[in-house]
Amino acid sequence: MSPGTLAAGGAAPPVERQRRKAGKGASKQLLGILGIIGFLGTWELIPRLGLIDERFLPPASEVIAALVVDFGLTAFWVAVGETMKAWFLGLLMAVAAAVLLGFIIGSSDFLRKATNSTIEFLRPIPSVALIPLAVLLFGVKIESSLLLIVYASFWQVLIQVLYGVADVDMVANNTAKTYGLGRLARIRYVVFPTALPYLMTGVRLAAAVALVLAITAELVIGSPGLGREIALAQSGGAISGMYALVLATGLIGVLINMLMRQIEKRILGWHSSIRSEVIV
Amino acid sequence: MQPDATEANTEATLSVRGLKKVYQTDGGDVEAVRNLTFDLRAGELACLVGPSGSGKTTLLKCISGLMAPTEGEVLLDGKRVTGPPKKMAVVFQEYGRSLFPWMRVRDNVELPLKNQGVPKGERDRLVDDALEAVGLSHVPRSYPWQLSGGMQQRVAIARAIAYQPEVLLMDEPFAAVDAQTRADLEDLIRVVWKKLGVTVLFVTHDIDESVYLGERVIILSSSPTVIQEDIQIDLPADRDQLNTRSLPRFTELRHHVYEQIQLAKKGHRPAAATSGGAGTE
Amino acid sequence: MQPDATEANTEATLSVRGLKKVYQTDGGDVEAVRNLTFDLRAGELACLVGPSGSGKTTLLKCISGLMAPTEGEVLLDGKRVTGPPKKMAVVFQEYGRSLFPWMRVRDNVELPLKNQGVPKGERDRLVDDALEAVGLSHVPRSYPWQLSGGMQQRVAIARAIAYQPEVLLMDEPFAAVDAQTRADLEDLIRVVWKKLGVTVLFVTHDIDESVYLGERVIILSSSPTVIQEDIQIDLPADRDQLNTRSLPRFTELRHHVYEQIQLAKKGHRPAAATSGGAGTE
Amino acid sequence: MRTARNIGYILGLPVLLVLVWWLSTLGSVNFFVPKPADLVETFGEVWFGERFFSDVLPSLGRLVVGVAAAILIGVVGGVLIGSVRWLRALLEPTLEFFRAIPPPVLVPVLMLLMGITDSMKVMVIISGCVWPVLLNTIEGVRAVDPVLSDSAHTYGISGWARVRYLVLPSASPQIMAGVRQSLSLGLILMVISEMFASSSGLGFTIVQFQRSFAIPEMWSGIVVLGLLGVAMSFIFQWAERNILRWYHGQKEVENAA
Amino acid sequence: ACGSGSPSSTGGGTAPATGGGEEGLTKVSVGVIPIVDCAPIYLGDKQGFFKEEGLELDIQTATGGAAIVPGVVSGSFDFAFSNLISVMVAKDKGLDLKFVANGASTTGEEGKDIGGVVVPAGSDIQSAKDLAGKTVSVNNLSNIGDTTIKSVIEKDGGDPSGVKFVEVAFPDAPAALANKQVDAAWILEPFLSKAVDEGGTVVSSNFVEMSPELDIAGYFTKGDTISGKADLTEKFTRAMNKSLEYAQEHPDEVREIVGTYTKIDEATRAKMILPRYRVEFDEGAFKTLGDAAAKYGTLSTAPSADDLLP
Ligand SMILES: Nc1ncnc2c1ncn2[C@@H]1O[C@H](COP(=O)(O)OP(=O)(O)OP(=O)(O)O)[C@@H](O)[C@H]1O
Ligand SMILES: Nc1ncnc2c1ncn2[C@@H]1O[C@H](COP(=O)(O)OP(=O)(O)OP(=O)(O)O)[C@@H](O)[C@H]1O
Ligand SMILES: O=[N+]([O-])[O-]
Ligand SMILES: [Mg+2]
Ligand SMILES: [Mg+2]
Repeated sequence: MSPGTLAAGGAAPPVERQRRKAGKGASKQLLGILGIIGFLGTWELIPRLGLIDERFLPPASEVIAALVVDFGLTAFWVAVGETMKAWFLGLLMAVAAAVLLGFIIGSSDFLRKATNSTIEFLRPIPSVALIPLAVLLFGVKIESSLLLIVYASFWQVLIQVLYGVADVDMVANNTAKTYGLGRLARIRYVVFPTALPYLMTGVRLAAAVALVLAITAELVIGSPGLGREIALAQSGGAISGMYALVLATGLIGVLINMLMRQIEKRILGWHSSIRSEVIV
Repeated sequence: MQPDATEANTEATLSVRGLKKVYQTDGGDVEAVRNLTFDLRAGELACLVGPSGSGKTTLLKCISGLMAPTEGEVLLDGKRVTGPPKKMAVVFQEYGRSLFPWMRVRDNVELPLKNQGVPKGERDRLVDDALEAVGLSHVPRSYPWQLSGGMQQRVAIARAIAYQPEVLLMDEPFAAVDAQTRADLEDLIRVVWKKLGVTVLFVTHDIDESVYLGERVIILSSSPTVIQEDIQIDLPADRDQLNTRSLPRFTELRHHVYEQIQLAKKGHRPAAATSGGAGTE
Repeated sequence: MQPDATEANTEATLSVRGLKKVYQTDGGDVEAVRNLTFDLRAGELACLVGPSGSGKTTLLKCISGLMAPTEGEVLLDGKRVTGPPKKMAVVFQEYGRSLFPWMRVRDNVELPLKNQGVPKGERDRLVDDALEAVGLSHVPRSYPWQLSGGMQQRVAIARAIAYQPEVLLMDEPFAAVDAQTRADLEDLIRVVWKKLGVTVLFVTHDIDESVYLGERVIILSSSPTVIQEDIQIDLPADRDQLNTRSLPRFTELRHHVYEQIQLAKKGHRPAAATSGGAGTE
Repeated sequence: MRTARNIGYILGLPVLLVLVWWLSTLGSVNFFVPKPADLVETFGEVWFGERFFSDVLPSLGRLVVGVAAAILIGVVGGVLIGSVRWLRALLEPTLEFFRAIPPPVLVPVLMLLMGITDSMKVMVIISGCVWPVLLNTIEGVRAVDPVLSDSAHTYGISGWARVRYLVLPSASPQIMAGVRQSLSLGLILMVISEMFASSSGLGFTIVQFQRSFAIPEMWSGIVVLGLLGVAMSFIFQWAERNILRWYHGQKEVENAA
Repeated sequence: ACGSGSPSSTGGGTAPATGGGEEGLTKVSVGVIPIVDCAPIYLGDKQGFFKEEGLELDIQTATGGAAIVPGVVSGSFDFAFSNLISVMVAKDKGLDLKFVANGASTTGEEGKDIGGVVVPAGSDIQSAKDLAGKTVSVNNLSNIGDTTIKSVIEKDGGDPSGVKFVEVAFPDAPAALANKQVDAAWILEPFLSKAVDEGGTVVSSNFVEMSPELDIAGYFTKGDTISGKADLTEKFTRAMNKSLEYAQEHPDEVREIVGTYTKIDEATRAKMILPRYRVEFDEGAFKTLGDAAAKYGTLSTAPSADDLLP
């Protein structure tokens, strides 16, 4: 492990690092692409070697071809747009609500204790069990998807925020207290930055959950979007078309994560999980 | 001593009365501080010395309202301290953790002022002066973790000075800086103290420093802690590193403090304290 | 000096050659160390002094292989250091953060030995001795965060001593302890050094301490750092706190070091270093 | 006294909410929103009896296996990915890809691979629960205090010992946050895994109630899920308090004010 | 186009409603499932039958059955398409629902119906009664699939209580069958034709065997709509009936329009068996179905045709 450890967490000579700096981002992306190629290769081989019948799992190349065809269709982009709209609005509402409640609950011992049992009760209730309620309230429109998305991703963020708020360094907090920073100012200057890494992880988790739920809601309820397209492809027996849409879903997931990483790097430059990439 | 104490109380800015602190741990109770009583007059500069683990940090945390004493109380301007009082600045022993890693040096120093609503112009002046005074005007845009230990400690000091507190508590604030810087900072503290008339309680391990700096030196016994001795430092008010330290009286006082700490470390306890704390023995 | 250096190299345990360290920050490059070259013989005890921010911690991190130098190299027993070498112990300046908060004091001290596969019986003896030596045998079951600053620092020292390293690097290890404990620990280091024949590089801000402790004192200039001076301490090998410190030679050396640091702080740089580092200017 | 207060904390808000619910259903007759009394009655009828053994217990079994496996995979994978930079770069996009695939879409594929079996359902649970543990572990591992990491490094603590004594404990608060998330996610996925290609189980039963408009029964099933969630969470919080004793101790002591 | 002047056309003098201005139209939202059975409403919309009645159709697709009934109850849909059993169940549970038009019915031809139980080549299952003790997949449990299959098994002399039903969606059923995860699969078109092409054998045309006149699905609404918007309901029923007749007479147009709202490819569409579209419900078959559902426990009591059918 020793050489590996060195390369990973140890002393990469800065000279090299400097040289690598330009190449680093590129080589990182290269590795990521390599990983994806490996995955696609495996997928291609499984049906080709007859491990699974091609009728049920078409080879990657066929699915990619179907996806390329999709790329040329406006209907596809309309569906993507619907899904992304539901995703974004749902995530936004969930994060806003969770951050607000998380900081309020997290910074009061009383509220934290008093809400614990209720939170734990509500959290594991599957969004899908709320489908009748959603449809009852909103029909098969985007609002139904939103209800399910917000409900599912809200808890992801809330829990992370609660943990983050609990992780505040008391020396830092006490320092702030003695300098007369009030509760709000401390939240702004101490609690928020401490909870930020947790929050970002929560948002990243929630972003994925929101996408999953957007697709699921469209799939099960039939509100417009990629999920409904998947259901249509499935019930129409268009297997390659279905996998192509699933592939598209996964790609959106990857893009969303890349975006989140970028945002994270922007606002968490001081945090040791990010810093360690630069210094150690 | 009784009448003296009550009289002192009326003009005292800071009163510590019968302070006791017991920590509860899974290995049983730890009596860190047994019984501390003393007063600081407004504008007094007192140094606190005592063996490692004698409860200096504990005492400072109680005074700054960050920790509730097990028994006894702390009064500030006659009012009982229950939370961090306004216009008090504390420089913590754990300087590395008391700076916000997500803010640059300048922002760290500026934050308390900003929070108080000090107007931008004055804020800038105060921050610049403070950074200048601790010799850090060249790194305002660095993050704390990009600084050396001594520099971090000086940022914490700059933050306290810029804040212009009425009471200043410092817990071994010069532990990580070199001898020359230390001397400069000692003089800085005296200048600030004189200029602002601030009440200072200064924890140090350096006996010379306590004598050079303080108007008064409070010596703590080893844990469970009582006051070993409380000495008035009758050196001239104008001090300078070369002359003051070579005064015969300086050497005398220095020796006295040294001996008392030696005694404290050996477990010797002052008669008064022993009788005072007799009930708890 | 050239022949001297190569000759020294053969018997040197630790060689620092042309070491340069530049930190990259978003505010531009910071040249912390410009050019350092020196050797430590096996079993030598050297103290390193220099202004705050002069790169002492940086140097120690390079020597311990935790950080790669920008230029130059560190050799240990003739081999280039690329990662933390075996049998080297480091006491970090940020003692509070170098202890494992999830382990009790005893486990913290024991861990490196356990990791090395030292048998239980011997391990227990080493740990007990080390804790005893730093005056902490009464708190083995406490967690580090239940200790005072000075006590935490002593745990870190105990861990280093119990480890019985061949090379010991210490970064202001006594910054947080009181004067008396400090004196005791100084003597402890000399005893350990003599007994184990360990090579010690000791960073301190206390000039007296550097002269009292070291066989040699290396003075760094202010940043970007070169060696200001390298002094042999010709005091008797057997030292004691009272007598050694009152020797006239002690006072002389002390003065000399003091002056050099004063010069360093004022930005004066030795002629040799300036010419030596001319290429980089 | 102390237990009384704890019970107050646990029951206070729920009682309040039930009261609000009761008041708001006093007059109305919404087919989809049952009255509290009806729900309580239905609850007893539906869940105390044979169904407990035929539907609830098997589901719980799969849930426990799935969550346990997810935690194991998440922690081991997280430590590896978090500490080996090239591995992280290699796998991150692919993992993100899988994370974005909705479990209902995965079910048919897993069915192909594993058949309509319990292990297929367990796989569905794993495929969803693993992410919070994995991501949190990766972040926790990356955030190890550099001074602490240096200390371990210089004392030659590397390889497994480094993981055992440094990486895992230091990341454990964050790992625990992930575990907590995955517990409730596990319940959700248990339901999803039984929504397709199934004929028994707690999730199946609830969906069946939903489809057959047995609305009070459906809500009673949702209540069962909630109660299971609370029970799991309390067990978890108890375990966490023991595993993270040092962490909470440290916080509490610093928080003594 | 040859049947455009069908007998049931009641358009009379108001036929060219298209020119009458879009504003005058009443909006009506209908929840449907994107399957072949719903082709008539799309076709009727295209032919302008609804506009002739002054209705502007808003067809909303809900992918599964889950959203349909709540959608009607909440008023999101004025009318919706559902299979008979689902509506019977909802009615049984106390929801006031009623059919307003027929939807799709069995072809009545054994072996050439829109649904059937398929076994893989070489299976020892010969007829319905052999299904006893086997694992059979249906799309939804306690619904029209298992109810009809059970009743068919019993008719055939087998024991329906021994069948183990599992849920597998129609698209996934051929794979489950091929991988021997189920012994038999109940499959609807277009997957049924595919499964047969791939070597499967239909051992039971369960709808036909239950009753050659069985109606499978219809359009329904809630009681409030029928009483409160009688006019609207009548208009919808009229237009719907017209559409059903039109669809029955123009199978090629059905095959074509299915391509617009599903992803079934052209070759499959050309080959698949279409359901029968007709206006009248068969009350006898309805009763048979309802009784069976009550008997096997899907319903608490057998439904009455008067309450449910138009
Ligand atoms: N959180 C705690 N839990 C238990 N014991 C504690 C805790 N904090 C401090 N103590 C104990 O209280 C005593 C006094 O500690 P304190 O930190 O006040 O000492 P100090 O005088 O500041 O020492 P130093 O000069 O080393 O910083 C010590 O024995 C210490 O072990
Ligand atoms: N991570 C970093 N990023 C950027 N600059 C750094 C970093 N670490 C140290 N420096 C800079 O390098 C110089 C030397 O720092 P170092 O910590 O080695 O000093 P030091 O001699 O140990 O000081 P002290 O006695 O105060 O501990 C300082 O100017 C500091 O600001
Ligand atoms: O909440 N979910 O149904 O995934
Ligand atoms: Mg202290
Ligand atoms: Mg340093």
